[in-house]
Amino acid sequence: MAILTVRNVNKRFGGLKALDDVNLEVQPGTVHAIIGPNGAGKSTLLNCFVGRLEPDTGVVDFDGVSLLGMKPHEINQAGVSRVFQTPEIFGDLTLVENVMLPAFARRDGAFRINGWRPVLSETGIRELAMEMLRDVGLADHAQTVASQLSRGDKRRLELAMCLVQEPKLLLLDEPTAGMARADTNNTIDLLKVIAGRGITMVVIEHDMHVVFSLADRVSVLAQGTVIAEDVPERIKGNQKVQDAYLGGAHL
Amino acid sequence: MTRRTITRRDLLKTSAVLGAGFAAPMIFTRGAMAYTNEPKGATVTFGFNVPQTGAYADEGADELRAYQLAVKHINGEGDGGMLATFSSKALKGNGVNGKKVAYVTGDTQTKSDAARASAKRMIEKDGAVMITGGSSSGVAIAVQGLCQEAGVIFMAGLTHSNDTTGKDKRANGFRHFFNTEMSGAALAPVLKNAFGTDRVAYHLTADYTWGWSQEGSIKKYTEQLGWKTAAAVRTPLGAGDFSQYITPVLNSGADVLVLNHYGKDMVNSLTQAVQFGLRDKQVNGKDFAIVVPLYSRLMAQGAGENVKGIFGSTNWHWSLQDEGSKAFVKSFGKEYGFPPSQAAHTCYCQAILYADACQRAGTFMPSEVGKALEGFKFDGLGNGPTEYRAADHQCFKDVLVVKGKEKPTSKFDVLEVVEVTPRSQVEYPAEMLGGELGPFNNGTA
Amino acid sequence: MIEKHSRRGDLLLLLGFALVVAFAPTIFEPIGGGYPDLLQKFAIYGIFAVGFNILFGLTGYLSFGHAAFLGVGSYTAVWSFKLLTMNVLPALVLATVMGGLFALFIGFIALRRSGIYFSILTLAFAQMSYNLAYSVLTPITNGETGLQLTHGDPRVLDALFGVQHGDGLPSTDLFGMSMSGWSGYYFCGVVLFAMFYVSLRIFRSPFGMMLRAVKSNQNRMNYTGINTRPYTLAAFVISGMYAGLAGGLMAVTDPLAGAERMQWTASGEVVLMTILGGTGTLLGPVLGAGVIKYFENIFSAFNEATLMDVFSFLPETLQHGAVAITGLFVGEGWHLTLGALFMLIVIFLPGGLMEGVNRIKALFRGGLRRGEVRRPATMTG
Amino acid sequence: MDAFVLQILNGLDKGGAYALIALGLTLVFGTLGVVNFAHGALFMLGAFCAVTLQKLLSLEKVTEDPTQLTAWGTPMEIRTPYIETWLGDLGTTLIDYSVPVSILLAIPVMLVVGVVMERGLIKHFYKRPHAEQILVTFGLAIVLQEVVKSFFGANPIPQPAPEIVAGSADIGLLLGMDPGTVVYPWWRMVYLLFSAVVIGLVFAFLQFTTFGMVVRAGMADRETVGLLGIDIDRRFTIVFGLAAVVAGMAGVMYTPILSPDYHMGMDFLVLSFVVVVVGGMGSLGGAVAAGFLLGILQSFASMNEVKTILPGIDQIIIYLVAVAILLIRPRGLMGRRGVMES
Repeated sequence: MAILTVRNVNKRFGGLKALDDVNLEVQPGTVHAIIGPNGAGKSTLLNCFVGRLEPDTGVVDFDGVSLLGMKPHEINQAGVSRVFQTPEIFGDLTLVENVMLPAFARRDGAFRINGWRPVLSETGIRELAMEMLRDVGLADHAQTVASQLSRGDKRRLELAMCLVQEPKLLLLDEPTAGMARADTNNTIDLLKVIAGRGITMVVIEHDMHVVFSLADRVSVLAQGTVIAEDVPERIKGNQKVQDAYLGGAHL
Repeated sequence: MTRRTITRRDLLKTSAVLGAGFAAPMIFTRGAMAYTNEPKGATVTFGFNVPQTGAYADEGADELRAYQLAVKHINGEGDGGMLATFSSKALKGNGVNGKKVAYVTGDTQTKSDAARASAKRMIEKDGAVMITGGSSSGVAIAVQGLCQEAGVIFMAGLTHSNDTTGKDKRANGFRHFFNTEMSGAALAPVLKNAFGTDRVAYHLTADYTWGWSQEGSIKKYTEQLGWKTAAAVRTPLGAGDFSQYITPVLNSGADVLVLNHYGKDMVNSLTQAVQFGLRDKQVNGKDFAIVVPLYSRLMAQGAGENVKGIFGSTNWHWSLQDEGSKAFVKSFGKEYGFPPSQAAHTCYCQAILYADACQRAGTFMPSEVGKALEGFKFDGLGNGPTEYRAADHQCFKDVLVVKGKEKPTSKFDVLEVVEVTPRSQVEYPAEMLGGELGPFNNGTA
Repeated sequence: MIEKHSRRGDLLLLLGFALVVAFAPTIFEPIGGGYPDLLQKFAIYGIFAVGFNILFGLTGYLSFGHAAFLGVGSYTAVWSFKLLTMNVLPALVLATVMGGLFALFIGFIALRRSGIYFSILTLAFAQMSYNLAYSVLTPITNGETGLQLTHGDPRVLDALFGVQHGDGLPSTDLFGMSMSGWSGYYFCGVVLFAMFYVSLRIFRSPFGMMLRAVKSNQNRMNYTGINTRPYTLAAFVISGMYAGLAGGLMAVTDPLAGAERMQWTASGEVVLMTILGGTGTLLGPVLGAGVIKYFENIFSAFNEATLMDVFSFLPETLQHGAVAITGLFVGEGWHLTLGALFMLIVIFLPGGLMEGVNRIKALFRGGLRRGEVRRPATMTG
Repeated sequence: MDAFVLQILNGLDKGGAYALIALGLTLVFGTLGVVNFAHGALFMLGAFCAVTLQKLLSLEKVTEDPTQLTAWGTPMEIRTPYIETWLGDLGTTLIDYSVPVSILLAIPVMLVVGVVMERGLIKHFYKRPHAEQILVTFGLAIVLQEVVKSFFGANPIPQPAPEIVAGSADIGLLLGMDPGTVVYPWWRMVYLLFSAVVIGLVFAFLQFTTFGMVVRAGMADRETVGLLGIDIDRRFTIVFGLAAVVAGMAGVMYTPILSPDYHMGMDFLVLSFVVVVVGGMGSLGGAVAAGFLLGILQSFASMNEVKTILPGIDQIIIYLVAVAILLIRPRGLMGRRGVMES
């Protein structure tokens, strides 16, 4: 059965209908891409998954539990991690601290005063964090302050922060936005490795190169509604999708 | 006071080791003393604790001037001031008990905590044997309590609340200044002569202990005259704009406004009341009157023209013509170029009275000095015959009723003395205000 | 803020701290600060500022109402002396608890907002406490005069255990050890050291890391599965307990509690101490507290006569000139010096006094630590 | 009824004062992003412009009269203001009008003070954390007030309103009430009018001039305006100068109501911050609305009828309202998301 089920989700902003009866099913262990032109409602939809926005009507079920009405931290604790369009990291903390923190959140839950034992003594968590940093290739900079990183490295760091939580579902909002080609390719490779570990991913992406290298399945969103859903190869040839993209310049 | 702790000896060794190049801490060099800060050298140190910052800084500066003058006179410098007119001739102008007087100063900031910290510094670090000064009752009571614990004498400065020598009196504390009870008793007959017995009063009262105490006294004595009290409204300390409290007075039917405010509150509420036309108003066919129970000439200057014709009481005024006052004004004016305030006067007197008591007692030990002050009768310090009552350490003397002068000749000449209410009329039994002196404390030095 | 910390470094820090506390009377004597009251103030305000720094330094939430907890602690302690016993332990425990409870209540409401809105909410609560304590709550607080001991106080525990007090007002004690003078200082010093140690543990713990992360990026915290509100509330309550303890200690060394301890200027003072010393650093708040209290107590004490002494080596005309000029900055002018100091520090040492200390340290190490990063400015418009 | 009308007037009057002080503060917040703890000091400096002018106008020629002696034995001094000897009655009138005339002095002086302050100090703190802005401006405020104290002393210095508006007006007559029931001081009405005019002028300036449009755009989105290549620096300086002038004028005009002393800025500081925050950070309209709201509520809370039911309510009403409003409206009356929230 699907790990993420979205049924008949509607969302209005004033007069604007941002999501119009959206339906979506994400199967466990797959990479599911959501594409669509600007303003199609991709980010709005993603925000409905993580508790940032509440749909007006509809159902969002994750692993058999409704996500509606849950706060962002509760959704994360349920197993959903998110990567933002602009990397959201802890700029004042070191890289290793950035990764240890989500690991603590995984181990200790949403709130626990762990105020006496030094972080230095938390060797298990520390090693886990270092391993994640190695995975994303940042282990050499473990003691650097995160705000010093390049944008691409920040993205890797953010990925490490999500992965250390061993999420059941990883949401990525344009993970390669604003990156140079080399960085993009590195990121794709990294995401492939992650996918290879069987982590379910939902990726919002503009860059079709990224989509077709990664996705097992693609949903196309236009004007707030899903106009097509299929495997990547077939999406390419879909007329409706071509139209939505104005003659398919991107394809 | 524990000056001997287990660590002291260890520290002594360490400081001896580290001590090369700087003086050994004073605390370790002191020998055994019979009482806190017993002076061993050629000088004795007084601690002058006055507000140097905050709203009463100018008053504090005047207090400090008076203290410096007093020290000069005690040490035999200058013209001797009121020492010449003082009835006790114990002081010879050669210091006290053969020691020259030195002094240290501190800033009370008109805050209890700061005042106590400053007093503690003078006691613990500078070895002051007596603390004096201050410009508010909260501070006076706080410092008085501290001096009681520390075992030094406290000679209160400007403090007008009954509590200082009433509910919160302490054996080691003495007050020369008058209080709200005396203000009420002194003002009432004058108000009766000026405004009659058929009056309705409206009180605006600063919402803290002194204000309540003042309101209570004035109410008590004016109601004895037959006055009625329309309302007594509490105003927040430092309200600034009092308009919302003044407008209800306009149509309340009251024909007297009593402003139980001091300092900036007094300046502002009076100025604003006059702007609302209260001074020129007619109510019930009578001229509306404003009364400020506690006047301070320094503060009254801040209200400018608005004080004209306003009644109030004061502890002392420089225009008094007795020999003591004349000598003091002359001495102070020569030194600083302007006349002293009542705060300066009371502080000068306190310094002289303390020194005199030490001289008569032949020691600085608080219990002996205290006994020398208790029941001490004197004259020649500007207030006529005065007595330090033994039962509550409060000075009893005549009280001045003053009025804002219509035609001032200089900026210092804002008040005129209307009446000197004799001491017998303002005296009250010591038990009336409650409290307990307790025993003298000489400290355990 | 990055402090490369190691266990050894922390141990040295604690050792140094303990040494300074132990030898403070000798250390501060040459600069005129070696007397019990001032050192007690250093310790007490040090505790206050260290606690404040746990909230402000770590989470970035700027409270302008922490003096309220200090005041509550003082009132509680004095009431404990009046009703229960002159022993300081119950007083301190109760003061800490009451400080914490008040912080829980105010924090619960104020932490619904952030930034300046949070600051103003805390300010509003503290000002309400101050205004009421000064006036209508006088039966509890004794208003302007301040709450103090009287002969008639029941002191039920003392009565129960047959503890006798002399004729005068009783004084505070710890099982017979007097709490004024030097023993009072050493008691405060021990408490300061303990509280500094607790703060160090918190700084180094995962909890401390969480708090720093709140300051850094609260949004990411939420999407990392962390509920930030209880964390900030916990920090708020802990710092409120520190403040309550500090207030209690003030009453221990000097059993009088006044309303002005709760005024906004008092809240502002601890903010200034923390920033002056170095926000978010371990040692900074203690330094800042010391500097401000030193100025308040020592610089204000200079008068014309003492200045004349100081400059007595100069010829007379120069002496008068020097006295006139320095007189502007000491005695009644000590505020001016403090204000100027605030400006100079923040202009030239943006990280507070601790940045100065670190720069000096770096100088000694020959500026080898190139990897060290300047504290990034967290600024949003 | 009369009590009600009077309290409304009191509330408006207070509100005018609060709004006027808060206006400059919120302007500086909104455009420059600076927490200016020295804003109260600007208000105080304005008030002391009035004091200075009065002192200058009444500079006296001192002659000694050896036939009369002071109580301390020096010859009595006879003081006559120079300006009276030079200008005769006109001089007397000038002294009488010193408060309104000092507005003319305050505008250039405060503009210079504001510009120097911004160029010399504030400018360097735009990008610094708020905590450091607070520390440096608080330090500056202390320095300014201590300097004023060393010149003028700590006591309040009376600044009477001109003779012609020194009394009060029976405005109850206009409302058809009995004579003498609603009287209100002329100067307070002048002040209310003055604050209305200044607030109006500031709004008009921001609404109808290009400069104002840029500033408003800057308040809405600082970065974008910066990106447009508009020389924002110079404009910031002018905004700061404007804020200083408004605060200074408010200070000048308030002196007949509140005798100025060196500490008055600190007394107003907390209040003005509360007004600004209740109004919403960086919202001019909010600041004005909050000023009047708090002024009127404070007036009514001070009435005896209210105080007997809720003792001490007048002591805390401002803060209570601030808490209530911030809990109902997270960003004050008219604040925008994201301004000063971290």
